[in-house]
Amino acid sequence: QEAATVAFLMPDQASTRYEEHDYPGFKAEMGKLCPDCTVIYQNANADVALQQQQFNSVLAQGAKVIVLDPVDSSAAAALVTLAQSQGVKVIAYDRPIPGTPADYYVSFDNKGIGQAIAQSLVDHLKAKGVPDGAGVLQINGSPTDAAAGLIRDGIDAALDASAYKTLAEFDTPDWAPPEAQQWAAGQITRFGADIVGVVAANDGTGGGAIAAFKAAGVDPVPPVTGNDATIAALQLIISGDQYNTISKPSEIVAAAAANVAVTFLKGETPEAKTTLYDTPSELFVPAVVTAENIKAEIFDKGINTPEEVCTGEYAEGCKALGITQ
Amino acid sequence: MQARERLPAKGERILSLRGVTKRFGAVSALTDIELDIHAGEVVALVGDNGAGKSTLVKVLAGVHQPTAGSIEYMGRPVTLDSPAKALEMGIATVFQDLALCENLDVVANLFLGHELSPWRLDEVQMEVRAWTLLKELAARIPSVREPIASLSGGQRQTVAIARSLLLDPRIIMLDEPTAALGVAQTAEVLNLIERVRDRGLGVIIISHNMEDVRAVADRIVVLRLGRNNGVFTPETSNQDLVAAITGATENSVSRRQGRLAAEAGGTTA
Amino acid sequence: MQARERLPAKGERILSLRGVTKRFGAVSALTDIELDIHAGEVVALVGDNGAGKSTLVKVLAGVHQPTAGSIEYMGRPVTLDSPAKALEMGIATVFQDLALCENLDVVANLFLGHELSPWRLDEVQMEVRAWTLLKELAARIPSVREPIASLSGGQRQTVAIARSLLLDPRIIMLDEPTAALGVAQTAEVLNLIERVRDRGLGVIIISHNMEDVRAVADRIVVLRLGRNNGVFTPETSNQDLVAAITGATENSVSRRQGRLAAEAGGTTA
Amino acid sequence: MTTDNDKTTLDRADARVRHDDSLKGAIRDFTDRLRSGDLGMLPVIVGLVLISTVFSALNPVFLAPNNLVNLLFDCATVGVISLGIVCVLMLGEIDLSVGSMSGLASAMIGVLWVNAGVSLPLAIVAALATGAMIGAVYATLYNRLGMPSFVSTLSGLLAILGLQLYILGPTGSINLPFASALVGFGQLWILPAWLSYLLGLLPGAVMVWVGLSVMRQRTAAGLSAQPLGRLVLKAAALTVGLEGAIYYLHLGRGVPVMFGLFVLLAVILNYGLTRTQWGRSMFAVGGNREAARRSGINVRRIYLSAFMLCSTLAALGGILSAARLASSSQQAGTGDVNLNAIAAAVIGGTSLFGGRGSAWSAVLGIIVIQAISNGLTLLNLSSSLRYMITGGVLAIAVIVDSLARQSRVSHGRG
Amino acid sequence: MTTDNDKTTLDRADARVRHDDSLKGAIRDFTDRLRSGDLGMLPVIVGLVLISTVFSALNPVFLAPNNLVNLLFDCATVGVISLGIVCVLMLGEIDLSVGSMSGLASAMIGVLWVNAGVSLPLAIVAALATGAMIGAVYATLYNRLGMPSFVSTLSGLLAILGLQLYILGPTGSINLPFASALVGFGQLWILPAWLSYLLGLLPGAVMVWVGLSVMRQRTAAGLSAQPLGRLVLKAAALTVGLEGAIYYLHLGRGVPVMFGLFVLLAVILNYGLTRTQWGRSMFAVGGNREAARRSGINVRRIYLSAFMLCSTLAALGGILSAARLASSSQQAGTGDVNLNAIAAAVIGGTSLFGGRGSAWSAVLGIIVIQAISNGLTLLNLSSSLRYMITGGVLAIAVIVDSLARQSRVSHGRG
Ligand SMILES: Nc1ncnc2c1ncn2[C@@H]1O[C@H](COP(=O)(O)OP(=O)(O)OP(=O)(O)O)[C@@H](O)[C@H]1O
Ligand SMILES: Nc1ncnc2c1ncn2[C@@H]1O[C@H](COP(=O)(O)OP(=O)(O)OP(=O)(O)O)[C@@H](O)[C@H]1O
Ligand SMILES: [Mg+2]
Ligand SMILES: [Mg+2]
Repeated sequence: QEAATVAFLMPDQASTRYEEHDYPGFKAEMGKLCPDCTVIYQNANADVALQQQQFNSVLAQGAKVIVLDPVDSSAAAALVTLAQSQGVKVIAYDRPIPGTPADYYVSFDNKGIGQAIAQSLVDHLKAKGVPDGAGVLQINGSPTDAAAGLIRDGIDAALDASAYKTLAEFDTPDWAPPEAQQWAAGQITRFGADIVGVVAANDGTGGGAIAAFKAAGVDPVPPVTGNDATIAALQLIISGDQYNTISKPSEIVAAAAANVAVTFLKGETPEAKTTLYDTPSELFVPAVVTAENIKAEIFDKGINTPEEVCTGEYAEGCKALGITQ
Repeated sequence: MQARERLPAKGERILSLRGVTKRFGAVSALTDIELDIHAGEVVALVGDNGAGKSTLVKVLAGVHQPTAGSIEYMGRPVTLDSPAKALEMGIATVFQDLALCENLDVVANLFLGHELSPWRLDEVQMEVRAWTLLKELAARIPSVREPIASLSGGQRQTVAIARSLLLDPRIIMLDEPTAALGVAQTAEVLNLIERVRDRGLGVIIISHNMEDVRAVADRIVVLRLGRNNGVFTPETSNQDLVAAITGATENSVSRRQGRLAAEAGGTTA
Repeated sequence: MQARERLPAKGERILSLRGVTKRFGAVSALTDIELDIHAGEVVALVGDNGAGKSTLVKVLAGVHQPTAGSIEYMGRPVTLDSPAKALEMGIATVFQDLALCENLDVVANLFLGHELSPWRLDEVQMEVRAWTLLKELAARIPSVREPIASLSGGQRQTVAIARSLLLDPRIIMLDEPTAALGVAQTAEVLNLIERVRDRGLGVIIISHNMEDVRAVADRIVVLRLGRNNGVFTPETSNQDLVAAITGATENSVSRRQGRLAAEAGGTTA
Repeated sequence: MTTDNDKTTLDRADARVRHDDSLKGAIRDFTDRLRSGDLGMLPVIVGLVLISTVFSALNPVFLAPNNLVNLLFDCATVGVISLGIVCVLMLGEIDLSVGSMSGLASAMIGVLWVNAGVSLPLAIVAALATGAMIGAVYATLYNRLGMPSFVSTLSGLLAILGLQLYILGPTGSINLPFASALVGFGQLWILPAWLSYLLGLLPGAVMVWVGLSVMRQRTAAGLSAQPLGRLVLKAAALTVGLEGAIYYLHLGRGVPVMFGLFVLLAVILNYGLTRTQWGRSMFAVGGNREAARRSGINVRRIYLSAFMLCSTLAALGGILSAARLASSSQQAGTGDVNLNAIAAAVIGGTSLFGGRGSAWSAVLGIIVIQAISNGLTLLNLSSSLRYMITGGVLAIAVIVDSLARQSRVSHGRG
Repeated sequence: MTTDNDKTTLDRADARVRHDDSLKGAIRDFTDRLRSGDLGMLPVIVGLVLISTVFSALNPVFLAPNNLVNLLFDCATVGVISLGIVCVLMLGEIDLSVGSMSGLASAMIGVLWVNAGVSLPLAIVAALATGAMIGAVYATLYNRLGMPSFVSTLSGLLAILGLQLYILGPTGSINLPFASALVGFGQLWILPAWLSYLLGLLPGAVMVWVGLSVMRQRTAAGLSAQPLGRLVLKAAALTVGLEGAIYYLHLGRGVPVMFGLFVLLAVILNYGLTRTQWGRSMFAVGGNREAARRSGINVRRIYLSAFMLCSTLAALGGILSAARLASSSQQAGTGDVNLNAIAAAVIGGTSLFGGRGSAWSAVLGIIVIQAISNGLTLLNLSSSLRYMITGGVLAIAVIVDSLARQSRVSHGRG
């Protein structure tokens, strides 16, 4: 395979996954499939205009394939059009681009993620015998973040179908955990023991909610969801403070994207596993992680090592769950 | 505006204050001030430091609103609620603190608010007028394109005086106009005051220099602790004037003179 | 600091300037200035507006750095690179623009930079000293707890003068100290200058009032357009002095006097 | 001075000033100040009362003791940052990087203490020292190069954020142990009831004590003194108010230690600003830099102290917020922290142009901001409405103050 | 005035001032200004050149014509907002809500034009009118209630963001049709080569023409005039520079029409600020509000004009960014827009304290900011490094200017 330039454009810093998993995964796979190719990585810090700037700049640098995780799914349509007019292939990554079909789409499904964490919580509550009609809090992501909107739609879908009601709902500005904490603290004084669970859209906001319960002296903390499987969240799951998170070993998707990119570089058309928004797509199903399956999903699969997670006070919990070095 | 149209006849009363009072919180800066200004007359306002002279001028310039009292201008009661209104009515003022914009150059300050051709400033014309005006006042300003911030105290004062002349006023109020001026510039300003008076304008001049006051004033109004303290003529002796200002015949000035005289006597003796 | 320790003997040369030059961009404000100050002597610095008097004072106060030239203080060459240094060496200054903090009250301004008991300000002591000092200068200030912004021009000037006395200086420079002062306050400041001189301090006073200058000065130094233009004694006639200041015997002052004399002659004739 | 009346004290010789020491005089004095708008913090307090009334009408939980306790916890973190902001605003400068700085400090605690096993006090000292150092850099850029603080701290904002992300590295966020003293301090610790009641007595007692000693000194020095009655009345009112508030909070969990720390810092800063040479110099430099320089004040050192204090307090705020959240995360210090910290100071009455301000402005301002945000939390609102209402309420809270100040200007106090 | 020399012109009578009209004089004049730091925009340009050199050394693509064309596209949107910011900064005020305002305008275009089917010009007018209205509200709050603009625009920031989210509704973002003129304008339209070369000639021509007429008037009025040679030299240098730049850009796609609009607006604002009574009043009010009021300037009207202009330009910037993105979204106007717009003006040399500034400061400032951001996108950096480097480079870009200004202060120009 001859040398070519491939760009990998990520949307934000809200979680570390892009720099810690997606990009390294993509780069590693590219290195295997096309050792001479150059990979350009950019992150748009949740700024649409900056992403456009980055997109233009990788075009100027002669990228032949662009893997794009759009900050704003609809605004990205313009970028796809621009690239395709210059014969450059665009692979939509993580978030779809509904307006203009990209050349390919690989992703975990954000709406699916929202639905999965909420459903897992609902099932857990049912299993615990929480009566129908009890209330949960819903902490969404940033009101100006499209991905947060998708997760919220998923959560809504699952909760609406359940027997539990949403007591109150909050769009966390900038996904900031302190904001989530402050809001949750207010709801705790407001609803007290009526809160049987919290659906939080990511691990950061979930952590904020947990801190609020701890601060209010609520013990035990009601089940709180998360998403992203950050180490901090895994630790909280091990210590029993958080109920679940979503493991998105982004390396899988990143590797798939690299495969598709190299296929494009060879001038071939990659095979479509499914079609979404008129785009040939490949979707991966993420796994919900709870204390029951954390060992199997995280440690046995080698996504994280016990050394990373079972530090200090969490060593005890790890042992209890049978996680060993 | 209408008041502006008519040029008052010489000797006509232009401005008259009745019972004007101004309080700043607990401090009464002016109490029941009465004052009349006639066309073609120079009224000197004198008084000790903090007597309320500048406050009175600011009330007439529309800078401060009086707490009580009434003002009549050309026979009609008026409220001077903004400096713009006072200027429009023909009351021009040179403030003690000059009120110049330090970031603007001399020309810009001179014409501020009254620029020639507002939509396409005529810088050349303005500069020419600036130079001629300043020359008339014997100012020694190196360049009219330097910001005011770089001028000396006297140069700034000259600019402020020149500005008040540009507006073609009916009354001109000068608050210690010669305080920072050199001897030559002071002479020119005194000349100017006389010229202006002869053109039929009313002039209010505030000064601590009794010699200058006596040289140009037709009437000398004394303020003391914010109240009227008598009206004098230029013929009044210095001693009486100082006594009215300080409120006592035995005062710092007379004591100093007495001491100097005694010392002189002592050395000659 | 060391220079401060020794009180200079009366008549000893405290300060001497040689070839001091100061340029602001294209403008030369001072050119080759020579000046000596002795202990127990009052030197008056006079000159036209913009002659460079204030610039010279600012150079000595450490506000401006001279472009060229050397300064000797108590016989030792010094660089005055900050106002703090000049103050420390015992050079106190009353600036023409006063340099007061308008947001602070009178007491705070008086003691600024030299507060009593820095870690637990002794407001009562400071207030008492403020009142006594101001009373000495015949100031009529309603309250020393009002911000400077609410004081009249003369009141501010009194505060600035009072401040310079607090520092127990060796040399005191007064840039037009009486410009805004009333007659009584002016008399007190002149008294003060004489007292200070008698205590063996060097005094530099700038003024446009030839009468005051003659009353207190031992020597009169004239600046013109930034250059030395002669040294005179108080006995010099007014006319010669004005001629030296304006650079010509035929000047605004003489013309005005001539005109007034002619008019007076005309009316009597 | 022929009109001197020997019976009057030194400071009451002027006939133009009205003095009145009776109770009626006090009332007239007050209405006078009311009319001239010279009311200090009163308008902000009125704004606060207004907000509280509306919110508690909409949802009574707002005034529930425990909700107020939460409010105080939340005030402390950003409030501490805002205290530092008061110092730089006082000089007419700004620090845009306090948010990042607090984030960096929070990250340092996580990395040093939890990950690297450094002892907690050492980690805290390291974080504070970093803050002080960064402040010193800003001051140097300002003093030596004359770089506007807006630009240098904007650069700092970015660079420090980068540093925060860098040291947090791949983990992204670090949990602080819930059982630790730090987290306890940030989430749980409450002053014992007897101590908080005792502390509540302190201000009134100090007021009377200091007031009496000043009174004695003034009379001895021949100056007029505040009448005893008024002093005692004020102190009594203050004490009753404070003790009432403490009683009410103790119906819930009580007074957070963290809030106590915040108030303590505000008291210290207030003392520094009003009663020391340093504070006097701060006001002077902020009011007229050149005049301050000519008075012999070391202006550069003043800037240095203000920038260092600001960054250090920002670091402390970061540590507190890490304690409050029980985690050091990438998001710490992002979002509204900057704007809230600056806005708190401004709302409380510190001028952006320098020369006017007080430590209490930060305390009041942050309470206003947090009260709005807390009050809205208790209502079910969509984000769009929440934003609109926050904007509106903020404006209303400040309008009261603006009106008062407006009247001061028209009374000639600029 | 006995020393008058009749051969000299009116403005050259003073012996203390050195004048020199020869070429050697021009050079000495320049070195003089170099030493005294009175260099206007030169230091920023030097900073820009420095940045460009480094970036193009690291990645030659930086100077590729098409990359520069992209840079110009990106400059236009925030640049237009920054022009408005210059107006409020000039008065010593601030508008923190320009980001939200641009977001609201962008949302209005989407909702009115695409969703509600209103005609495009009408939608644009509606957005601009909303901007003007909001500016008028700020001005009224300032003029009538004396509310600090920091607080009123902070309230505005939140309220307008809420409005933006509200009118966009749950969809969150709306695509603008690619084929439309608006999107073409924002993404594709390039000035025809002949036109851009012609426009490149214009500044030089105007300079000579105006210069000659002023010269004639001045000589007629007895004032000294700039020597012809220097004028022609300046104009020639300017023209050669511009035409060269245009030629280089035409090696790529060419000069964006949108950038042309931005420059046109800057030219108009520059004319307004420097050559009209309004502009003079802006400087006066910013420099000394009270002096301006006493000169009879209607200070309130000046504030009104500045706030309205600022919000309206922010709305225009929002429309441009919608065009550039071909979408109206919830994210529009969030993030760094506010800080970038304000920073651009400040970096270009507009003072935050009022009374000093120019329209060109926005142009230069935004080019610096975008060059840094564009240059960094060409390097493969992790986010943490990117932040750190952005901060560092920003500081370096401004240090040049600060050094120059510092020297001006030490030369006594405050
Ligand atoms: N804005 C203000 N706020 C409070 N007090 C003020 C204000 N302006 C003036 N005063 C007070 O009013 C009194 C009169 O001040 P004013 O400036 O009129 O004096 P003046 O006669 O001009 O004195 P001078 O000869 O020193 O200029 C002073 O005692 C001053 O303290
Ligand atoms: N910072 C500065 N920048 C540029 N020029 C200055 C600056 N300061 C003073 N000058 C110029 O230097 C000259 C001397 O000014 P200076 O203030 O010393 O005059 P002065 O003798 O004190 O006059 P006055 O009697 O009016 O106070 C003036 O022409 C002034 O324009
Ligand atoms: Mg006065
Ligand atoms: Mg002077």
